[in-house]
Amino acid sequence: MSVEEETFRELKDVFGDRILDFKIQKMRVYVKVPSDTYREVIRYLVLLKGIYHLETITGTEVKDGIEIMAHLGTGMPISIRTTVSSEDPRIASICDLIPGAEFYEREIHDLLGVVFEGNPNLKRFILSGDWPEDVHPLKKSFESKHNLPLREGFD
Amino acid sequence: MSTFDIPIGPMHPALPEPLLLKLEVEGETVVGVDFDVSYMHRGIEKLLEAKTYFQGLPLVERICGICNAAHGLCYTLNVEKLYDKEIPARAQYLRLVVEELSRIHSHLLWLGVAAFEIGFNTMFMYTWRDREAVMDMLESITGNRITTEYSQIGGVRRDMPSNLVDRLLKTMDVVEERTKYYTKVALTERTIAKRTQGVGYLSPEEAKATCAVGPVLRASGVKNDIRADDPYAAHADVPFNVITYDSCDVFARIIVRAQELLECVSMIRTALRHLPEGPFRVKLPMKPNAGEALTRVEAPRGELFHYTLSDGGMKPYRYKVRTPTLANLGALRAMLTSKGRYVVNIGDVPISYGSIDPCICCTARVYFVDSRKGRSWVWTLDEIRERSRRGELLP
Amino acid sequence: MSFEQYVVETLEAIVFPGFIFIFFLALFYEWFDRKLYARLQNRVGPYYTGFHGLLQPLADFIKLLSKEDIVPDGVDQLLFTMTPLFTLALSVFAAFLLPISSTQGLVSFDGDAIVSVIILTFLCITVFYAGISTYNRYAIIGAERSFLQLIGYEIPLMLSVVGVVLGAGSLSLSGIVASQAGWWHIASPQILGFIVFVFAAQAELERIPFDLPEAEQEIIAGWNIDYTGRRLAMFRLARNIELVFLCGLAATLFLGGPLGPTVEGYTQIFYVVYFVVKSLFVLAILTVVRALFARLRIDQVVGFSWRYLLPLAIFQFIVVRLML
Amino acid sequence: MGIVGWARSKSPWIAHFCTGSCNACDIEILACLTPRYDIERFGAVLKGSIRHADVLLVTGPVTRQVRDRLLRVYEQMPEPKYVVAVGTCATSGGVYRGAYNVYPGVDSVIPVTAYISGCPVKPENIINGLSFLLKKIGESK
Repeated sequence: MSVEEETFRELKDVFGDRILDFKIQKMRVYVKVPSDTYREVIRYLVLLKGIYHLETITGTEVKDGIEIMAHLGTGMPISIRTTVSSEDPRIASICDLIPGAEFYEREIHDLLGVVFEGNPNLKRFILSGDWPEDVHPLKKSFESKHNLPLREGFD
Repeated sequence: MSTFDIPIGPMHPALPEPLLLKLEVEGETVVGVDFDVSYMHRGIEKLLEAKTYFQGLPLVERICGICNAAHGLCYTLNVEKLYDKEIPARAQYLRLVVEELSRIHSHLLWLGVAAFEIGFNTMFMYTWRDREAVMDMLESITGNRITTEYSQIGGVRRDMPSNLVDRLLKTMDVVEERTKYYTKVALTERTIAKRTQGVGYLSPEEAKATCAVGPVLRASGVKNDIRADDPYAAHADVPFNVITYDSCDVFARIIVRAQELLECVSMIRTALRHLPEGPFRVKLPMKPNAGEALTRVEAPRGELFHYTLSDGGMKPYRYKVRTPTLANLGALRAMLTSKGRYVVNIGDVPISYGSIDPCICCTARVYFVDSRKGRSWVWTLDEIRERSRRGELLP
Repeated sequence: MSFEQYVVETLEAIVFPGFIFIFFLALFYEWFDRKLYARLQNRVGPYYTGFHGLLQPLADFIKLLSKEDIVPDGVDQLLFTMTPLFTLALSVFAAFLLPISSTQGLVSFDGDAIVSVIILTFLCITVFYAGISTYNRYAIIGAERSFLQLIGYEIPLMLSVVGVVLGAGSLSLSGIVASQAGWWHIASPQILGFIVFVFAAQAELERIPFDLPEAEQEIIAGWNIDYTGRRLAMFRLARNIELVFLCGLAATLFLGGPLGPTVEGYTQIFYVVYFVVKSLFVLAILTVVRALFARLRIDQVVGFSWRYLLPLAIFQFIVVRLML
Repeated sequence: MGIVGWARSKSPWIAHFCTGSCNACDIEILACLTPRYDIERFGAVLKGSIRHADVLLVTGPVTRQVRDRLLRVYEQMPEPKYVVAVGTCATSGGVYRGAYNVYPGVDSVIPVTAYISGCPVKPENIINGLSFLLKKIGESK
């Protein structure tokens, strides 16, 4: 029973069937949970297991919506992933548990349009000032070739 | 009171790593900070999705010009996880050598720029002169001074002949002797100590809460180094000790980075002594098998994170890169907000900002919001630095 | 005055120890300073203009003259145009006080030692007006800084000069030079005054340990941020002539000015040679100080002057008083 | 050539402006000041204020947000001014060409006199490019 199976076994006992599926690689554990228990799992890991370090939050547009994945832990990162519908992408924010999560959530909000409820200031973080509000570059629908008309020089 | 706005662009004689900080101010002390990093956004992740894995390496190396060996290494390790093929040991050792060399050049560069920042030009000239020896070695090993692209998917680009190994060992002696001199200068030089002790304080709890990484975390006494916790490349068999310092301020960060230089030198020496024989590269097919991979590397500025999701095609479905300085932004905010006894004067902003050795974007302006009086004004970083000297900070 | 004496006097004022000579001496001093500073930093310094870069300051000067002259709007026109002229005129007048080719300067009267120090204060005031007139945020800060710094080093500078005047027993530079015929002031306890003078000169010239009014990393170019073309050329020339003046003044007060063993027929030439060599020695000290230190904060500058320079100057003043 | 042409070609004061570059070219420009390359031999001095500079070294592809500042800086420079695009990114957008947030190179925003390519550009290249520029400045008067 390597370290990975052990940690996954603990998660399985606590959350039982709410863990939809999992994947174990060398020194890595991926756990898929429905979007409402995403915050609960992270609270469990942070408060009870004392994991303090959040690597980052990755946002990817998959077939059935937008997949949010939080990677926690220093020695052996545990990745908790959940999918959110792309029409109305809402998810609970984890800023109060881990203050460092604020920038990652704001970046995903900019690039993919996911709204994190509870994030203290969900303002624009990475896109330039005059970028239109509703265009999210990391979406597959956004073609980077015909991008927004860049203002021509020497005006 | 008219607002006090300086529309000055990101021009700066020293190497500015500009960042728009929005400081919330109560009178003299800073209570809140917000950041705007939009000036540097080049849309790299979108570009990576349009390139195949092999084409992506040059782009990934150019995310950050100073610590690009770390980016290249993290990218290749990440993609190799998709192939799950055995990478020759010699390649892992050579990767470690070039990664540590680029850490030496990055830390020496930071020591010089920090001295340049406080007007100590002679130290800037000396540190950068000695850094040239390291750059020559990087150039003769990898072919280019900075964007080396030494680690390829499947191994390394070139082998290291024995005469290069001897030259590298000789350079290491020079670097070691010079670093000891600079550590002595940093410790004994009164002006440096006077300007950095007690400034930019980051308690260990705050460092953990804001997910700080790298020297900033280790300078607050937290023992956390990816090379030790989750060893990659050849770090498992090359012993080194993690440097920590417990005074949690800008001075500690100088000491941590200086002593890390000595660790790099000893690591390179042990790696070169036990350099295994055998091939230095393995041919890998263009299409990796589907799956996802997550890799972390200890870049000079902190823990670098790469994640990729591949659907079996030549191009990545999604490639995520998180640079260490983005993680340290939270720590910078904790440093700059005053709590109870520890009061942050607006004057400490530039020095602590420089101490996380930022490397992201382009505008050094600070946007003040005086919550009590409801006034707001914008000052550039240099403005604050200067006003802090003069002690008079409110318009 | 007879006609040819009148011609000789104007020629002297314009050519020999006058403006032309001072102009080229100032350029030479800037070259010497840049070259030594580069050497201390293990660099080569200006090399390709003229022999070993000798004509580099001249090239900078001519290039600046030929640049476009921008007068940003919203600038106080009068001050913006007049301050470069004032600064240049003041520093040239100050240079005339120095005894270069004879034991007394071109303009020599009783009490010109005190006048020379007053001119230094005027130069600082013109720097202040130069900064204020451009209404540029950084220039205003630079100007305020130059005044704050003035408060710091002004009194010690005065005291060190007064110490020398007391020691020599005469208020005029020629008198001071005469009193040093046998024994240079530097050999006596006046050396404390020399140290104070060197640091005060470094602060007056706004060089590294005290270069806050023009701190490149902090306020980009300080008070001369908005000056271009001819104005900037005049400011730089004035700064160089001030460098000549301060080094010359230090040489005159403490190192016996143009005095030294001379061959009978060529006293004037030897005077000039001794003057230049001694002031280059002082310039070398200033450059070494510039290369060794980091920039101090403004509160540290004022603190340093009041905590170290002033007591040293007072102590030297008392010692000289007791020795009389 | 003339005395003014000689003076201009012998004392090119440099200002450096980073428009979104990955900092490799910026540190190579700074490396030119250090003892091994030392462009002060040619009389080149890194000036802080843009008003004092003749040659503007621009590194990096112009990102969307930084474009206005580049234009403003260019307009503030006194004549005769020369813009040098340092590095492949400044010449043609380099590796980031085609990104949704990046202009393809500096010449899409301001007129450029000299291009120094290389990624990152080596200090020797910068000095080589500079010497060509100085020859051009000298003859142009």
